[in-house]
Amino acid sequence: MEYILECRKIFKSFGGVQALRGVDFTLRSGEVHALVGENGAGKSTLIKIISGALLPDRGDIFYMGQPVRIDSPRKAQEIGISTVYQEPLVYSELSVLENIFLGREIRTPWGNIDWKREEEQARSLFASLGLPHHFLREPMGELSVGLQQLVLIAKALVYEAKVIIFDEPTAILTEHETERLFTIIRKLRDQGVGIIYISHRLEEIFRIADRVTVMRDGEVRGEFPITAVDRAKIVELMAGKLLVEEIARRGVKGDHPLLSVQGLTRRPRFFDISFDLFPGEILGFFGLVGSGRTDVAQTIFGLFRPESGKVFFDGREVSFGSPEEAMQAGIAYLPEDRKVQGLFPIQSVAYNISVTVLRELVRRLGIVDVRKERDIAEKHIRELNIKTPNLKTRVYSLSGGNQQKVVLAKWLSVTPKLLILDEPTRGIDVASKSEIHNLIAHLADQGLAVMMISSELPEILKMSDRVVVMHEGRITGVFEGPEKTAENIIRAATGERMAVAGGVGV
Amino acid sequence: MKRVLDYIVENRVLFLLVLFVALFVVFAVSVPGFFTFYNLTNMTQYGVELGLLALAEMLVILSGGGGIDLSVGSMLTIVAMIIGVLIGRVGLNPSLSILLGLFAGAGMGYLNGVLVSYTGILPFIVTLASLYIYKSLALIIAVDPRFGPNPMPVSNFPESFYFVGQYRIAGIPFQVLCIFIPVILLLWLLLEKSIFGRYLYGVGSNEKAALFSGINVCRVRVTVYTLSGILSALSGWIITSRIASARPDIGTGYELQAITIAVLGGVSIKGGEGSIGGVVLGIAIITLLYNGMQLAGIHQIWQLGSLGVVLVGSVLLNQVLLARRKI
Amino acid sequence: EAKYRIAFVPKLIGIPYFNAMEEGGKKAAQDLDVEFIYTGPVTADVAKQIEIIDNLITQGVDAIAVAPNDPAAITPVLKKAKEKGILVMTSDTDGAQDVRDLFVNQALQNEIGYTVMDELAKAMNYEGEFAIVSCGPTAWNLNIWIAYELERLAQYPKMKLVTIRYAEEDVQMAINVMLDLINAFPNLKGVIGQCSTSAPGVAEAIEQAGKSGQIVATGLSVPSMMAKYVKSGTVKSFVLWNPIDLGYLTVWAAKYLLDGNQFEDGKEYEVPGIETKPKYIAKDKMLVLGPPKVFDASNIDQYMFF
Amino acid sequence: MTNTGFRKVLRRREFTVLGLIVLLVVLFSLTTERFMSVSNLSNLLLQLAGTAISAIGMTMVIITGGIDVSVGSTLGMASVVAGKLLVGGYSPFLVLLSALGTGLVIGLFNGTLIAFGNVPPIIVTLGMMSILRSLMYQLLGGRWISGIPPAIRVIGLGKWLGVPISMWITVVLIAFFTYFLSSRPLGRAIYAVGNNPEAARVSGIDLRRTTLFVYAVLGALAGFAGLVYVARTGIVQTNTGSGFELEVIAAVVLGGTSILGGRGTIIGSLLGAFLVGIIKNGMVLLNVPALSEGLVVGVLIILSVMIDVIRARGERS
Ligand SMILES: Nc1ncnc2c1ncn2[C@@H]1O[C@H](COP(=O)(O)OP(=O)(O)OP(=O)(O)O)[C@@H](O)[C@H]1O
Ligand SMILES: Nc1ncnc2c1ncn2[C@@H]1O[C@H](COP(=O)(O)OP(=O)(O)OP(=O)(O)O)[C@@H](O)[C@H]1O
Ligand SMILES: [Mg+2]
Ligand SMILES: [Mg+2]
Repeated sequence: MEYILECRKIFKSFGGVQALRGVDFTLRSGEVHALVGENGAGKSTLIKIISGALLPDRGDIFYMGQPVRIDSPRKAQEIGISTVYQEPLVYSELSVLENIFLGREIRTPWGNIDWKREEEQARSLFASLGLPHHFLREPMGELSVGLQQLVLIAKALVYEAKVIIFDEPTAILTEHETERLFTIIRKLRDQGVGIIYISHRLEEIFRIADRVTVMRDGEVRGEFPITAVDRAKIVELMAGKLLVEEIARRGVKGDHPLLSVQGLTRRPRFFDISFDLFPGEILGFFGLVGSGRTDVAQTIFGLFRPESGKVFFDGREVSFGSPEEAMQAGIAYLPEDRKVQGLFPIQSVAYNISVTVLRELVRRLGIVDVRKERDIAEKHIRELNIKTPNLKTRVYSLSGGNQQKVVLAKWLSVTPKLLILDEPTRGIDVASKSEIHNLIAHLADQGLAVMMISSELPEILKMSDRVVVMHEGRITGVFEGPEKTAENIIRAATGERMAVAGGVGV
Repeated sequence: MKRVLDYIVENRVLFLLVLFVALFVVFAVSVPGFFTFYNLTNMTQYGVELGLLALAEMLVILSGGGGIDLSVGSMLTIVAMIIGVLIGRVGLNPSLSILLGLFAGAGMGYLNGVLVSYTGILPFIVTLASLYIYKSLALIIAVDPRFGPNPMPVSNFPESFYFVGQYRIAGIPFQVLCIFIPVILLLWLLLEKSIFGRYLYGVGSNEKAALFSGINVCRVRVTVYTLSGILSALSGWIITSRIASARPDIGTGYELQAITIAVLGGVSIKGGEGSIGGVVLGIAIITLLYNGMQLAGIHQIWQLGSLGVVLVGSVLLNQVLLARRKI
Repeated sequence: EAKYRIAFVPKLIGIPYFNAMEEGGKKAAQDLDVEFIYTGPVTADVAKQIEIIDNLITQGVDAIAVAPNDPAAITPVLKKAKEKGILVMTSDTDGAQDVRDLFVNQALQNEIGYTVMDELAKAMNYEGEFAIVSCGPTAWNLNIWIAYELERLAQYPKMKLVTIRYAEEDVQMAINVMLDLINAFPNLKGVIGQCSTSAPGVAEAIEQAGKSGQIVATGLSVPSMMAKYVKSGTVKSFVLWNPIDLGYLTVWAAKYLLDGNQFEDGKEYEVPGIETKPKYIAKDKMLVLGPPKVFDASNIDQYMFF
Repeated sequence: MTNTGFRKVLRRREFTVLGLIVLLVVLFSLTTERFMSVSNLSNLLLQLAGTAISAIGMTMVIITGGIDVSVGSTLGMASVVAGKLLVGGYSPFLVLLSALGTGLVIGLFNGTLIAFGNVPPIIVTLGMMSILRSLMYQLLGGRWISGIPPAIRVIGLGKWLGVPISMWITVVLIAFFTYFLSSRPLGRAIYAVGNNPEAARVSGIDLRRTTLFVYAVLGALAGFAGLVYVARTGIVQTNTGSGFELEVIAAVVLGGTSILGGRGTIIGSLLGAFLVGIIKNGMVLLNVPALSEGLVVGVLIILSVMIDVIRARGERS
């Protein structure tokens, strides 16, 4: 038996969309097999089929040499396939502990749930992941998306699986957590587990994978040992073209800041935050998951009231009571959690893109100009290369990356003075990402002020004029010019005291 | 052919349309007296009052967040009583009384809306409480001292008051032609064409995302509950005029029927999904069924049961066909 | 020639009282060779009743008799029926006098209220506190009877009404309400169960609370439900009429008028199928079945069939 | 830990309702002499048993994000079946089984259509309600059942240690299902399904089985409540149980179960039932005019949830 898992000629279509066209895929025990491809290539669809969440139209799956029919997630779990899905699937009302164990509880001899042993097991697991575990009994909904993702990763590891699938586990994680994850993946690999790893961060692929399969338009475009390819080759196979990605931010500074934050505090999330942001500037915000960047941004956007501190915008002191007011003043905020805060999943693509600009499309008596609405949607679909069957398609049926593009489009279609981007390129493929970066840089060049929160260091380094680093709710460093190095930023992000943790460099 | 079938199954409105036509044909062929101009126009009046409530329910359910209005029946009742008491016992000018009644409806709906959106109490609880409160108030204002401590209906209206509920224009009941159809058209504009409609669907399908998109979620919700109050009030006015009597028990049990029609019409109880066409067809189907079965002389008891069967059966059929098509 | 089609629309279907009327109507239809249609709403809902009558008009029946849930509300549709040449009658409860051709009355309303009050007073020995447990707070004729009961109360100065409560058409609710009342008013001596569900309900509650003998119940209900409590003494007597006869009379009168006959004022008619001699009162266009009937231990066994 | 644990209890909806109940009890005991009497309290318990028993099942249904408006007619149907068999002289045990069985079959039917047919719960159960009412009319033919033999009536009227037997049964059922919901995998799955069906599906929970289960349990419990009804009133009417559904749902929702699913407890529902029951009882004792009963109940409902809202506000600032 050479392969633990073998997929042969898998086909899958959704209505008119052919998502998979005869995909072959294999996985050995004790290897990390990376799966890459542009947004909508069919990666998630493939792993959903392997994990029993979807049924293929045609094709065979062999598991440990035997043909199997994985017709439910339960079946997949029973035979030893564990999955971390791209979209975090959580029970927000239930405790973290239950999120981990529901469906596969540890039981007492009486058949009751053995909370004690579950908690013990979860604790030791979290400890080995280097995660805090004081929140095991807290409702899952109170955790940030990043933490939720870590919990879901832990969940996949609870059971001794033979195959573990990670669908973009790191899209929302910082280098720090990513590093921990890699340590675990290597350990699992050495224990003989087969791992499928999907990511758009190609650097990661080169660090962790043994083999890589490139997909495009529902087909496999190539499969190589990792040593046999380079970045350029993969990008070319994925996107069908070569990429030029060079942006040099030189650091702009005006006379008057557009946004000036002074001593902003909202315990226990953040303390004494002060910074200036100038028109035309891209101000990067870096920090570990939970460092409070999102809270700062959302407070500026009027979602929370600060306890103390002042915000000056456009020369006036402001205190927005709601996002509506902030938007009217000229601030737009792209939220980090696209599923919960960004998308209207059951509405159409066109709707999702145009909803933020409807006020400008109104003709008379509140009647919307449908033609203009459609034009705006079409323009953004083209610009961001969103893969969708048509304008009326409901957003939930798009691939993860394309959903993210829709959220982005929604915020790029407004013309604010300040654009706050919270993890804007989460889950977006390399080619599109570089186009989006160009777009943002272009907007900044035209005078837009951008506050860009990202957990991806290369993105921060590449895009920002200046970088603000946060750690546990405080600003621990502002870097520009030659100071703006990975070393400095990471040191500030981990709280100065800790030296650079083993191998966290890029 | 298969594509056409697929399309019908997928699109709830079309499916309901087919169902409607099928029922219509069956009744037209088999029930004497059904397929006459008189009957077809006459029966429309019976869909109006419940229909307005179903439309109200549609708006509220669309707004999501567990949106539901259990108080529509009670609002109808209390508005009927207000109009009745003002005209019949106080002797106020009918037009003024009606106006006051409609204002009262709007006010009560507004109150529901404010409680729902600014306190975060679930609509179910808010409107359950107002169901009790409005109903009780209706009984209290209906008390007629001439009959001891008992609530009594009011029925001494001037002839002009019956115009809405009992007159016809070209054979078509006035309330259908001059109130129901215009209301439907207005709501259609509101939902399909206006910015408010866009916002409503947004709030209903993802409240958080709506908030982040700069939509004033509270204002949208308050508006739909207020509209629900107004529609219920209209319904209360029409029914009072039609039956020539303002009764403190008239709207009892209407809320569940209204919700059912909205859901039958394809409005998702989770919010953000559903169209006015579906709900209007839902109303049409229920009205048709009652009329057809009664003319066919089917016993009331069986009518009740068959209504249940049709209700569940039609949705089930739709779902089963949908599921079969997916495989 | 086709048979006459005579329809009767009760306030609601599925309760023993109107079932009994249906039975009488059917019997009459058989005896008189007419077609009898019995249809009504499943709850006492006037809007539904109107819709049903409207559809009967569409069907083109010859006569419609109705027990209106709301006399005023039913008027427009009855007017419409009359315009279509249909014989329009009310039975059990009256409608607007000018639209109906005849009202078949079980007994005069004031007499019903007075009789109930008298029976209660007798059972309570003309003194003490009592309560009324009615059904829907909006039931038109119940409220009228209550009004007459209260009018009659003036004759019994030592009796005092403590409260009126409502229990819908639900025996269990009547039991609950009565149990609470027994607790709330320790000096309670009597109770009127105003309708056919609340009367047995209050009697049941008195027995469950062990107050039989201390509190007496009376009211309006059917013998089959009340017999148990009459036998145990909780109920000394209660009031009603014979609804089977009322149903019979309704159909008989319809046929009589359809045949082109006229009633004469003050005349008592001999109707073959029923036990009383109905009397016609011309100024009210009303045919009265007879005085309200009082049921007690002496006669209840004869009437157990309804 | 214990401190925050305690604080968490205080913050719960159940606690608010309990507090309100205590307040009302004190209020009514001070203003009326009869409220605290044995006979009044035992009445209160007798009146609430049926609601409380059905509320157990309704809580589970609502936690899954569903609703069942056919409980009233399920109760009615079961009491028709039980009543007919009792009058026919069948053994009480057989009657018990058939009442439970009737409810169970109805519940299974509802559950099947909802879980396997994907029909919205409100449509299924509303349809079921009309169908059952129709069947009840047919079975009874408009005649009511009376003359229930005394043997069975002990379930409805009997007492043990001064507390009605029906309440003892309720207590046992509540204890069992509370344990079930908090400690059994299937119990937790009910919460999972209500909270996030898609997540539940991929974590290997059988959505359909879980859905079917809750409706079946509710059906059976409503069937049992039907038997209690017959035992208590001794009469079965055609409209037995109409309006009961709203009473049960109100109790559940007042007790803190979210109509959106995923959250709630059975104890809360019991407290919710008591809250409404005590308010109604108190109003008779205080002789508040019957017509304003709804006014008082409604205002108190709003007040009771307002307390939660205000407390949540206070905590945040
Ligand atoms: N439920 C669905 N209904 C309709 N189409 C779907 C559905 N799920 C996926 N698709 C379509 O299938 C195609 C492949 O999607 P998939 O999610 O597998 O892409 P992906 O490779 O994971 O992309 P990404 O990198 O953006 O996550 C896309 O075109 C998508 O629109
Ligand atoms: N360590 C933590 N434990 C519990 N809850 C947390 C934690 N970190 C964040 N949260 C919750 O997540 C929400 C998002 O806050 P925050 O901005 O701090 O997280 P984040 O988005 O992960 O931060 P960042 O954007 O810096 O990565 C907060 O409201 C907070 O309640
Ligand atoms: Mg994907
Ligand atoms: Mg963040």
